[in-house]
Amino acid sequence: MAVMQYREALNLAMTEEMERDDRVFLMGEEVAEYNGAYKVSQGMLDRFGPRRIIDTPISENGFAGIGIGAAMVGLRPIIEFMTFSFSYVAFDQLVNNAANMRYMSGGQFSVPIVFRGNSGIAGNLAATHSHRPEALYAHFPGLKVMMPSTPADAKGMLKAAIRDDDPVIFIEHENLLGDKAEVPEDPEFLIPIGKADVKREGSDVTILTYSRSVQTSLKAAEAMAGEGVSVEVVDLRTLRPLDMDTVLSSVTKTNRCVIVEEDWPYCGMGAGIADRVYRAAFDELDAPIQRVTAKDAPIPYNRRLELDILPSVERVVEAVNGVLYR
Amino acid sequence: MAVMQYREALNLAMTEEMERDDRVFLMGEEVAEYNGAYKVSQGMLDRFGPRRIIDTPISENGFAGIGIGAAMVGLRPIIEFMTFSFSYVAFDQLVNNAANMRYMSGGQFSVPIVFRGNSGIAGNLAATHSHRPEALYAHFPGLKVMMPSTPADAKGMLKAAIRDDDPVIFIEHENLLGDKAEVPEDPEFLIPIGKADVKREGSDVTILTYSRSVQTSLKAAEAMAGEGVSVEVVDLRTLRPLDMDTVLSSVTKTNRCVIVEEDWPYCGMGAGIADRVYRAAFDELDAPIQRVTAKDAPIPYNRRLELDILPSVERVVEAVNGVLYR
Amino acid sequence: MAHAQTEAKPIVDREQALDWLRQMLVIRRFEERSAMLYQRQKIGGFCHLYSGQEACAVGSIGVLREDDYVITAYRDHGHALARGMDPRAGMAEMLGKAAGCSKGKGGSMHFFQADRNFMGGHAIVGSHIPLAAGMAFASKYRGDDRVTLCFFGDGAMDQGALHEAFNMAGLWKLPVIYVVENNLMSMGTHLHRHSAVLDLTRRGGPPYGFAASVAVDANDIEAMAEVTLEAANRARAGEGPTFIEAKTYRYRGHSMSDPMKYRTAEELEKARERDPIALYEVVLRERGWVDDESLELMQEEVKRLIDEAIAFAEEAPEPALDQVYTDITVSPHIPQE
Amino acid sequence: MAHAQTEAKPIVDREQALDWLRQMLVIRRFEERSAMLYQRQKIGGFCHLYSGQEACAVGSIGVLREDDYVITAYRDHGHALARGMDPRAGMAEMLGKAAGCSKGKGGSMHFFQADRNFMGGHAIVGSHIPLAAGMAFASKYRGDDRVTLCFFGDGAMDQGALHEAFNMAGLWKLPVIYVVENNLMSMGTHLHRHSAVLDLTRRGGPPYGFAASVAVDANDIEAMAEVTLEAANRARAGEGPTFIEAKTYRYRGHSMSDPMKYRTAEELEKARERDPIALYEVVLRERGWVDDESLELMQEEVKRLIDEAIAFAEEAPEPALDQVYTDITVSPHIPQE
Ligand SMILES: Cc1ncc(C[n+]2csc(CCOP(=O)(O)OP(=O)(O)O)c2C)c(N)n1
Ligand SMILES: Cc1ncc(C[n+]2csc(CCOP(=O)(O)OP(=O)(O)O)c2C)c(N)n1
Ligand SMILES: [Mg+2]
Ligand SMILES: [Mg+2]
Repeated sequence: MAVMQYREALNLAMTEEMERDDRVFLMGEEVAEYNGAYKVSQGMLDRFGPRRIIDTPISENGFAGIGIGAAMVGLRPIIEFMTFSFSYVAFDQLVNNAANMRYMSGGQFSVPIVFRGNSGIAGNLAATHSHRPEALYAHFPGLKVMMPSTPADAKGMLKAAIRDDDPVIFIEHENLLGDKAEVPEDPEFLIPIGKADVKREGSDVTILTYSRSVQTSLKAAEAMAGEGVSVEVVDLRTLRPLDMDTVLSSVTKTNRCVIVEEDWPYCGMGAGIADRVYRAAFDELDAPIQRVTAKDAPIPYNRRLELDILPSVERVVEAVNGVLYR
Repeated sequence: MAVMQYREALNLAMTEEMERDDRVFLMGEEVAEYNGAYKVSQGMLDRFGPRRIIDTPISENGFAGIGIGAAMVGLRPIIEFMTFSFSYVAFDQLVNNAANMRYMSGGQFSVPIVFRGNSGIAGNLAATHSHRPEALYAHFPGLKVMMPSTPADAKGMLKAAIRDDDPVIFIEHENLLGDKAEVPEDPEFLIPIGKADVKREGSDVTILTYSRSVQTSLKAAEAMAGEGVSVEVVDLRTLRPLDMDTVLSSVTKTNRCVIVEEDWPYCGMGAGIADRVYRAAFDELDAPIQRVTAKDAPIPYNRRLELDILPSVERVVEAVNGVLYR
Repeated sequence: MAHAQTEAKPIVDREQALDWLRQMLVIRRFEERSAMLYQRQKIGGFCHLYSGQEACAVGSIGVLREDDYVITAYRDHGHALARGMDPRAGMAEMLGKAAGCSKGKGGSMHFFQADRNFMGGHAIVGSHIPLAAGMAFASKYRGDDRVTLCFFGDGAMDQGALHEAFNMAGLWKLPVIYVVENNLMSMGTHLHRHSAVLDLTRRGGPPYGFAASVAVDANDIEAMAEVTLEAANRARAGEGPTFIEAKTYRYRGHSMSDPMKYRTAEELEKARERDPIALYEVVLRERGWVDDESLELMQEEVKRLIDEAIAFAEEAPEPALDQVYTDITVSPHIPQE
Repeated sequence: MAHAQTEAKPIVDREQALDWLRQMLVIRRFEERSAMLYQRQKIGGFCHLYSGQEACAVGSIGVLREDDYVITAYRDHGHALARGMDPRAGMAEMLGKAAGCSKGKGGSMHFFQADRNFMGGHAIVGSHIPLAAGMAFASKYRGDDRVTLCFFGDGAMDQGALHEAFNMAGLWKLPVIYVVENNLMSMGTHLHRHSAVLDLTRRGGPPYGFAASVAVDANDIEAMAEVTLEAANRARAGEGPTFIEAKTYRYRGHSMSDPMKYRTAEELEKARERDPIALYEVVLRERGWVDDESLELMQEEVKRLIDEAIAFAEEAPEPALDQVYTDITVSPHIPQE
């Protein structure tokens, strides 16, 4: 175990996988000479050279497609979006070429690629730079979607994503990049795709959450513990495919469920999850699922407005009380 | 009243609004000299000339942006996507520039624009040409999303969309274009944005649906009537903002709800709607909401596989029986 | 423009030339029979025929190595057949059968054949142009000397994806050959109504630092072959991409539903006078490589081949319903329902 | 390249020249004080300073009419101020205040001012380039003779949106002027590492049939003004778009977080020797239009203006929380929660 930042854990995951497999390379804007806009690829150019750490022009649609083409012929690209907000100019490549290639070719071509980068409502970035695209991508069969909340998960999940033979949308959170915690150094430490993690056990209420909202939820759980309410916090980690086993065993234990996320409320991730929980465990639920989300508005620059939009510990506590009818 | 096709109703809506307001124009691929890839704009070039009916290169991102720029300075563009599957190469323009312009400018610029075209699983078009983008767009505050199911609705809704001062995503269905029915000729016949329509009254089960699935649902309702089950079919028509009043008054009457759509099951439209119904009417529901959707797979070319993916009357009947525990 | 065909000294031997002629005939017949099957609703969806453009695919693919990559847009039957696809697999795909080249999941617009490095049929205009750069990137990354040959239409010149991929291909000197099959029409829109500049060699190569940007009379199969071979040599030598404007013409409508109101019968007839197959027959006759009898034999052989392909496709079984959920991901697909 | 500044016969009168000089000083000071406010965390998010590039905005916007449209990317303070935005409204926006030019909702990257036809500040690279074509389209549609002036960086040359918009602008001869402010850097990436071709006038105009494609030394404000005026005249005369490569340099990092490791102190110092403000002061001195005293007065005036703007912004109230849900749509927004 070593203590490191989330960004360092991501770096380590990529570094280890690149040491292990020459087919893996990293491509994106400012990943090489600048050492990454968010310093996730710090030092990687020095280590691997410009053949494998590749700076691109501002051409997301183009280099996303270049990655997919390279993956079709057997390389294993990691494509960094400086932030996932910029993936919207590459949307076609992700949802058509990455998602459908295997199907359309009758199984002849696979696309072992990782698209990664941060996202989220990160602080005064305003509407165009604060997108949370997870639900959009989770919508598409053919893609896998992962979002780590801790440094250890960041490492183990990214390694699993790189080793996976299918396209993985791997979404980090800008505000988690500096978080520090213990991370296993074992180069075979992998967190399988599709496995959720109970980050805190509890018996009264289940919180389903992911990414930064895990931290918010853990704080709320801690606060509720003081009031004698035992909250279980399930970090979903992979959003497609969803770990329904872990979700349902928690919900059928607590009979009450809150979903916490930074996504918008309507047709987003939480709605997608709530619907599945209801259908699978309707009779086990003692209250309707409550949701804590970003408010249904574009994201403003002003910090105060932005904070008002974001899920807060208070709003999570309120929702937990809500499902307990307290 | 006149009997006309859905495509003719769309044509009439555009024609009337263009006669009424010189700021309205139609732009897109093959809308002018070809008279529309699906003949929706048949005859409009002859009537309005090349100043107002404008053929474009295959540059969706470009001409979507041109429409938005023109709308910012007071024109009222109708931008046709040959099919909405092609809107994914213009995704950034729709979800950033159309959706956020008013907010980011503090209310100074509005974007009175209609993006329209057909979509859906239309018959052997395979994965890239069968997208159903409604949930993706409904996700974004700042956009409105409409999907008509009948010729009369097509006319009244499109006219309302054109007169609206905000960006409207107006999604037709390829397989409805040839449907014929009565359409009001009154040039002031408008169907307001945000108003659902009870297409068939019933008392035992509510079906919430839209676009082509309204027709499938009506057939299922008819079949169930023979068995003594009274099904109410609510055509949502506008998906953002959703007409929660109509939805809830039906669901609280029947206490049972099925959602029928062509979208994928996960994080799609139906999940977004189900979640809202549960939260607003949990205690009124006698059974979990059942959903009939496209299966969770890319859309195949083969017709038999494609039909298997599509919601069928049989699957709707099964779901209705499901919520009735029959 | 490259040299006129009749003056050419052959860049192929007799056997190769006959094979190319036969391939063009195969494509032509495959297309014309497909049109009939479409009318009979055996084929569905969008179907874009290649008739008239055969020399583009056959001449250029004909000079490649087996390990090179070929990729194209939705008007893809010709390229697949030129790359050696068995017409049975192609026809079975048109009919949506499990024995099709994409197991009936791709259809007319999405032909694939991995074992011939035929990288698809792609239906979103422009979307495959970055993929081609990616395959070329992989060759450079690996240090092999394969090239990637990428076809698209004049309409695709206007897509942003092309611009982005071209800039990176030029910047990184990727071993890729981009061939625009300029048939002057983007669906119903003539070139002068969709492209600000009519000489596509000015749009294709120069803004992106390509090694070369050339136009060729693509009805002249050997001219097409020659410019492609030169481009492949440049690419293998590390000189970077070439842009080829292949001037061609399609006889059919854009897709099966196109009534072609935008052209006159005279225009079409005039174009047919320079039919690439007929022109090549003349050349080969002059060289003494074919005569009436051998041509007749070849026609018969081609007819039989396509008849067999159709019979095969019609008899082939439909995919089983459980195929809906296969081939989505390499790991088992878990439906999120 | 246009003529060198010192040889120029003035294209402006004294009053105009002094106003341009003052505008450049205002922008420079606005930026330098913003940097300090950013360090003190009064300003948040991404903040891209314009110092060094002032002559681009002031010289080009300076020759427009009031009813013309101006649009730019996220490095937008300079263009907004050159278009006549009150520094108080700009500074209040930087601080996220309700009195800001975008009510505190847009921030540094999204300045807007409708009543000056300042069409924004746009933060997705390349995304506003089609919008500019749309505004120009509207002028043509209406038959008025307004022009649209659109700025972007050299990095935006590589976005597909540019390619698509340029082709339509050229095809339809739209009255738009596209100015690439080539400061040689796309964030940390030097031009030769992101663009296959270094002479941007070869990428900008010729592939798209523009009326003209010219490079200009954009440290020379009157040269910048001259090429823009010529472009505006062409646009108003219906001759179509002009592409202007404005060769410039930014003194600051890409955004506030950029340590600028990609350049040396010497490079920066050398660039500062051709500072657009200093150069113009020399010119105006030679013309006898300014002297030490008047320059000092002007500096004082500018200092006061920016001090006032900051005081105004700091004292201005935060937006009320209910502002989260306003300005989303023209019709009342119904949260879908
Ligand atoms: C992004 C996108 N927009 C529109 C279409 C519809 N479409 C398919 S082919 C085509 C015309 C393409 O013309 P061209 O590139 O010249 O190729 P050709 O058909 O002549 O071979 C159009 C508009 C599409 N498939 N993808
Ligand atoms: C689509 C997109 N990709 C990436 C970014 C991040 N980004 C913002 S500015 C920039 C560099 C732009 O350089 P240039 O266009 O030369 O303008 P300059 O900053 O020099 O004014 C990058 C990469 C973005 N905002 N949008
Ligand atoms: Mg064409
Ligand atoms: Mg720059």
